[in-house]
Amino acid sequence: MYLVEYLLLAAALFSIGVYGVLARKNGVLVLMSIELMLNAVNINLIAFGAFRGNAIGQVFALFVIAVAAAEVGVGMAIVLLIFRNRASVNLDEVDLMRG
Amino acid sequence: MLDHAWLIPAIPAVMFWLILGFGKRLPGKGHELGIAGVGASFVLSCVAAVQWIGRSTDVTIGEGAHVEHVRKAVEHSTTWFDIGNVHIRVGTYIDGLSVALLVVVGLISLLVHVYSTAYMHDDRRYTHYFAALSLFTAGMLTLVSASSALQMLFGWEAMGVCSFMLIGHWWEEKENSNAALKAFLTTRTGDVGFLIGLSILFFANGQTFDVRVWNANALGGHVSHLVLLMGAIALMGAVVGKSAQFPLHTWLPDAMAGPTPVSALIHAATMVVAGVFLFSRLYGVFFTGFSIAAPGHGTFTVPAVIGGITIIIAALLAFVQDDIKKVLAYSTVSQLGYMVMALGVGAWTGAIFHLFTHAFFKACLFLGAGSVSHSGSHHSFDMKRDMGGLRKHMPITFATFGIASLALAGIFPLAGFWSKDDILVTAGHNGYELFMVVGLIGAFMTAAYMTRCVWLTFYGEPRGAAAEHHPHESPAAITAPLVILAFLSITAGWLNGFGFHYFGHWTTNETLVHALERVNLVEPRFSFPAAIISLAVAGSGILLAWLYFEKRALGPLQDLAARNALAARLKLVLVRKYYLDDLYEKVIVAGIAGPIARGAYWFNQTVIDGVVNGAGVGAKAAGHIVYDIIDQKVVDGAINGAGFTAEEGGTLLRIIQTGRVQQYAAALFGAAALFGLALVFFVGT
Amino acid sequence: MIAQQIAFGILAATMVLASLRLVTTKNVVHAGLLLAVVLGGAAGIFVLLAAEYVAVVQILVYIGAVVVILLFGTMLTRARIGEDTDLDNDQRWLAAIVALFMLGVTGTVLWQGFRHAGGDGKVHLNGVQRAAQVSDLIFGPYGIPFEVASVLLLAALVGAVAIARRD
Amino acid sequence: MHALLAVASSFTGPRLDYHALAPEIILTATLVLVLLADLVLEERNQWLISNLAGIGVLASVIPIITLAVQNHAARSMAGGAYVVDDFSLVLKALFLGIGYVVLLMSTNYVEEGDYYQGEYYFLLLASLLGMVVMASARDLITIFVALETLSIPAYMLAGWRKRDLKSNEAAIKYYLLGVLASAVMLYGMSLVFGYTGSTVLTEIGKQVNGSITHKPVITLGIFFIVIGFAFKVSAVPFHFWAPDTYEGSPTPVTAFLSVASKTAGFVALLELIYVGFLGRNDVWGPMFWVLAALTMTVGNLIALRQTNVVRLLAYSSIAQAGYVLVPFAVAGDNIAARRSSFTAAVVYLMIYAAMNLGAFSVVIAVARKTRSGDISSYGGLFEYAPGLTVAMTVFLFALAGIPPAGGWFAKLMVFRAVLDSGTTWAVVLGVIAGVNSVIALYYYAAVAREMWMSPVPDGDVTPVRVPAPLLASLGLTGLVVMAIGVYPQLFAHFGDLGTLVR
Repeated sequence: MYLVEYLLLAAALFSIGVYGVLARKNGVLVLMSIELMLNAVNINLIAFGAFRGNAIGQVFALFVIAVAAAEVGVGMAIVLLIFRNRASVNLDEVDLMRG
Repeated sequence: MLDHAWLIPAIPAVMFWLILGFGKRLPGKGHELGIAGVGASFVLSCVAAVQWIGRSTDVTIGEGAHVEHVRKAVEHSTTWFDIGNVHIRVGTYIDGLSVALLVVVGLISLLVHVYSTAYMHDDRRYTHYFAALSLFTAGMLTLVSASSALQMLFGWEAMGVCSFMLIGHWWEEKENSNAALKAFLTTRTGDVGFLIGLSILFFANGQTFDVRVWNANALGGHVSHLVLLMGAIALMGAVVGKSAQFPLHTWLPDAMAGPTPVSALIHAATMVVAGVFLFSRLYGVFFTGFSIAAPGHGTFTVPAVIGGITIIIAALLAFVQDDIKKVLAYSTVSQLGYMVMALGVGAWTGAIFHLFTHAFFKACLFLGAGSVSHSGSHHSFDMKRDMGGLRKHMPITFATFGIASLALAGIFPLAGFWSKDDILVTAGHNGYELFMVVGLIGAFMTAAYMTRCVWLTFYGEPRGAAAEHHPHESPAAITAPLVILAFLSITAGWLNGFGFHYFGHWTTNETLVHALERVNLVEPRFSFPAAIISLAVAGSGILLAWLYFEKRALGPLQDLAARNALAARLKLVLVRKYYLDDLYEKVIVAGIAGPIARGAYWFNQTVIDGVVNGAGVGAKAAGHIVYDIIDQKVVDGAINGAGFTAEEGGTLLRIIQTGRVQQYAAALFGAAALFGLALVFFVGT
Repeated sequence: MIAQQIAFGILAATMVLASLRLVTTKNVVHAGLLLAVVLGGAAGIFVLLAAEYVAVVQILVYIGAVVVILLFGTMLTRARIGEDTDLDNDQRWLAAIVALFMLGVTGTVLWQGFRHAGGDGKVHLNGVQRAAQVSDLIFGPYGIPFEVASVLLLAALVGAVAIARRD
Repeated sequence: MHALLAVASSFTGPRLDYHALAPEIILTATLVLVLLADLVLEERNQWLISNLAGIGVLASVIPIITLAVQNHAARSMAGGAYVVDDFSLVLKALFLGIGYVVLLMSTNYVEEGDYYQGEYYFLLLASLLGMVVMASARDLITIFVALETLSIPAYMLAGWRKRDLKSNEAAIKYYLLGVLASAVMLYGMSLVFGYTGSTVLTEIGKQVNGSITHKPVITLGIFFIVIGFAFKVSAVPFHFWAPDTYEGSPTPVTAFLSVASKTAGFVALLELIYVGFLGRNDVWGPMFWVLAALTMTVGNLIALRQTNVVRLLAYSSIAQAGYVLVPFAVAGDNIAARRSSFTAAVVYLMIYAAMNLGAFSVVIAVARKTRSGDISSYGGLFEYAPGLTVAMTVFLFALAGIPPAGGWFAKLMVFRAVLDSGTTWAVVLGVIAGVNSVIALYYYAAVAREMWMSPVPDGDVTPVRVPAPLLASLGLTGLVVMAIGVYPQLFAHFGDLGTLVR
């Protein structure tokens, strides 16, 4: 198995995540896209860890998973908050402040 | 006192806080503290002066015919802060120059304080006014006694802030607050030069701010000439801004919006001379940097040119002013031009001496103008509308104003004669004949416009307020300072006149002697032919103006502006102050700052979003075409151009909205990818 | 090795296709399920790389918790179950350009940098660390960030409740 | 089973230096206590919570002082991943000081508004803990966890005015961009880890400075990591969130974000650049140059057009971050510049903290009466609140860099770094900074003019009642600003922390 295969897979997932974050208007879908990006990072970390023959990559990945869980929880709470006040989760309508 | 000179600025600084804290609870609402503080400073300054004069002239410099005995400057400093291995020191550096300035500032400030108790009586911000005066005085005293250039910056900026508060003291009128802001910002523009100059010289002199070291290194040739030139040019910016030299002189006449005693303090005797002081304190730097020591006929230096231009253009402007304080303001600008020009032609003593004498008669004139408006013209400063014939009602004011005017005009044997003469003779002697001529023209104009001013105010028929309200003499708190200043306007010149040269001996210092020594410049002695020429010039100025106004003579010139289009045009140019303000406000501020700001805003709003949206719209349009072709729905798409239906038109409009988080995100990723590519490409190769 | 290569190929293809569908589907609930597929695929990748502990955590935390949170969120925000036309904004093309550009930059750099990494560019699994070593690291050198992360999770929990609570 | 036991017995727990960790431990204990107190206390006793938090923060400073006076060599834990040295002690003290001032600013704001009090302080302390940890972190994982610990509570605090649409908007913008920036940063970290096989910065430093020189992977990795913090310090073009978030958040939170969170970002950058990536100034030198130039210029120019004082301060703080980025841009040029840049950055951060917190204290105090953030509502402030006016003037002039208020010293240090470098590019950057500090004067002076020289807009001149905690925060910050300005020696030494500079 070639290291670069994993890295390219991760790069592809990361870029797809970027697309989703930029193109999706629904807040929940944006959060899902963010998870794609973080997951790409994890694949990188595990692959590099295996390549380097140490467990630090795995440890790093575990921290990323834990933090990502916290992030998605907080993000969901904020999206809910916005939904409650606006009855919508469309992010492109959130533009009271500008300039 | 020379060893404890730090007390002199410290006392008014402490008084500032005391007035702020307790001023309102005192019976006099705070002026007691201000007067006590400045009075103490003045007394201490006088003690310092006596000690300085009594100090033995134990430093011998030069040889042969040029041997000079000078007093050693008293320097005390302590470490202020360290950055790395560099110790920045703070302290006092007292020599003849500092002592002269300390005495002048202390005296003028004290008189202004006393005068203000009457003039500002019942003002709503009386206490704050005195607090600001104290801080202002402390700033100037800090500046003149500082041993480090960084410390000078502190005094310099403190004065800037105080002048902002004092000029805008009556801010209820928008005009006044605009004037305050203008003064602050204009001088700050010059201050950038100060900061740059400080940085350059700090590093050029081995990371020190010590002014003595700067001068010594500059004169000793330890710093490259190019660096000194850059430093001097940068500092010249500060001098031009603070001392209201062309082309940054426009703030000073506007700054007359402040209360009159403030004008006297700030704009005649202290703040504006800060630039001149900086110049003379760091004379070694300027002297070498601008190659002032380049004797030869027809030479010129940057400061001399700036000063010369300022003398003429400001004097011309003084002719067309109807506001008495503006006449005095332009006169101040013109006289500051003399000082800067003098420094530029190597007439160091002349410049300082002119600074010294000018402080007395200009303060006297400003306070006199204040007295006129206070008791004679019912708070008006308009000479044409509300004054005239006041000499009968206000004899003391008239007499003192007249004396000060004659002193300013340079009439023998009053103060201005000696100092101006000193400058002109030195300029001629040092090979700067052109500037001697400029100075003579300026002297003629000075005499003429001051005659116009005196005539309009005190002679002729009473007009407007001077006729309607009963003019009377001002109270003693106002006239007493006038009398003192008038007395000094008569006598101060003798310190360096009649062949005495006390002033020159007292103020001369190592820097100066070194500078002159190196190039064989000598401070020339009094010269009769020159004196007679300058007296004749000044006298003819007075005479012509007198004939024009009193005798209505010089027929062809009377009301020339009303009859001749060219003259009218020229007068308009003067009235509009050479359109410099228009240049600054309409062209520079509105034309550059505005569009830049708008441009940046527009860039933020339009370009960034526009790129985002444009890319989106463009790509979307392209996508539609492709899609349509692939799906063979050509008809629909082709007819509607790029496939814009009405709905998409609406989308287009809505796209212009901003504040959208995902556009921000697109900028984040776009910048990340672009920067990343650039870095990988440039660094990686 | 061939088997692993094939498994990787299948997993990678599934993940890329599922994630592409995830960012384009018009059905929010489908998106949630697709996310579960991608994350499950990632767990498979971890197993291939002999990081079975992380794979288990991935399934427990991600699929068990994160996806569930997101699906709950979908329902709480009353997304339509089924087709929904209004899920994308108007910068789809810009997004695609930026994403492709990103992929181009990272892909090129990675390809150049790791094509021949370690000589043959292959991942050798014989030296791979097992769960015990992972725990030794977490409770050893990485003890401080671990404790801090616990505060982080507590803060996220408390804060999210306070923010999302109806009051 | 035996195998498992064997594994377990071979495990040796980490050796922790409890004295060195005491600030973190006390802070953690405090935040748990605050949470418990919130559950236990009745509504009318809720005011106790802010006091409890304040005492906890101050108590955490005590071990810092004891550690500092011991003059111990750097205490390194976990193989160099967590270091308590002079640098981290000074920065921890700074963070705790900022935290305490923000607590003072928050007390009445949170009490009088309709907010969850206990949770507010809990999250504030959690975020503070992240910053304190950041000051010691010398390892990618620890930096990452610290960054998230300081950020995630802040996302929620930004949205703490739950019914206010602007506050919601502030939260979602901050959250989304923050998470994206940290995703990019993580990607960069994974690349750096992949290339060096380590997460400890000293180890990375050895490898980066050694064999690998011109490798695009490490270039991209460093760049992506820096983006994460460029976002945190709101450097242009990663600044878009800042004005919106600052405007929408509760004002004490805005102060916290614009000072503490920004400082934390710079602290992380200092650690990364000076310990990890020192050898690769060919990557970060030009990058910081561009970021600094853009940040100063764009921040200042847009600030000129603002009418809301919080938004003005937001753009002003973007511009201030630009000045702090200047030393980063020149740090790699030579050894002298490396040292003076470090000092300049640290000193700038300390002074910036005092002056910006002070300005926000005044904004909060004034808003108690005017209920408005418009600059025009500051008209004639001098008439009815002379003390606040003087204080605000001092802070504004400090921000503009006019002596004797403190900011001049910070700018002096920056220019010194530029001149120490002395390269053409550095001087050009210095000139840009100089021009910008002139531009900045215009909008600072405009606010000052409004306060001193405009009429009161509605003619209401009842005095502003400033509650004691807010007064304390004003006094503290004002004192520090003036003290630094008049006697910089007080703070100059804090910048001479050679520990990170090799």
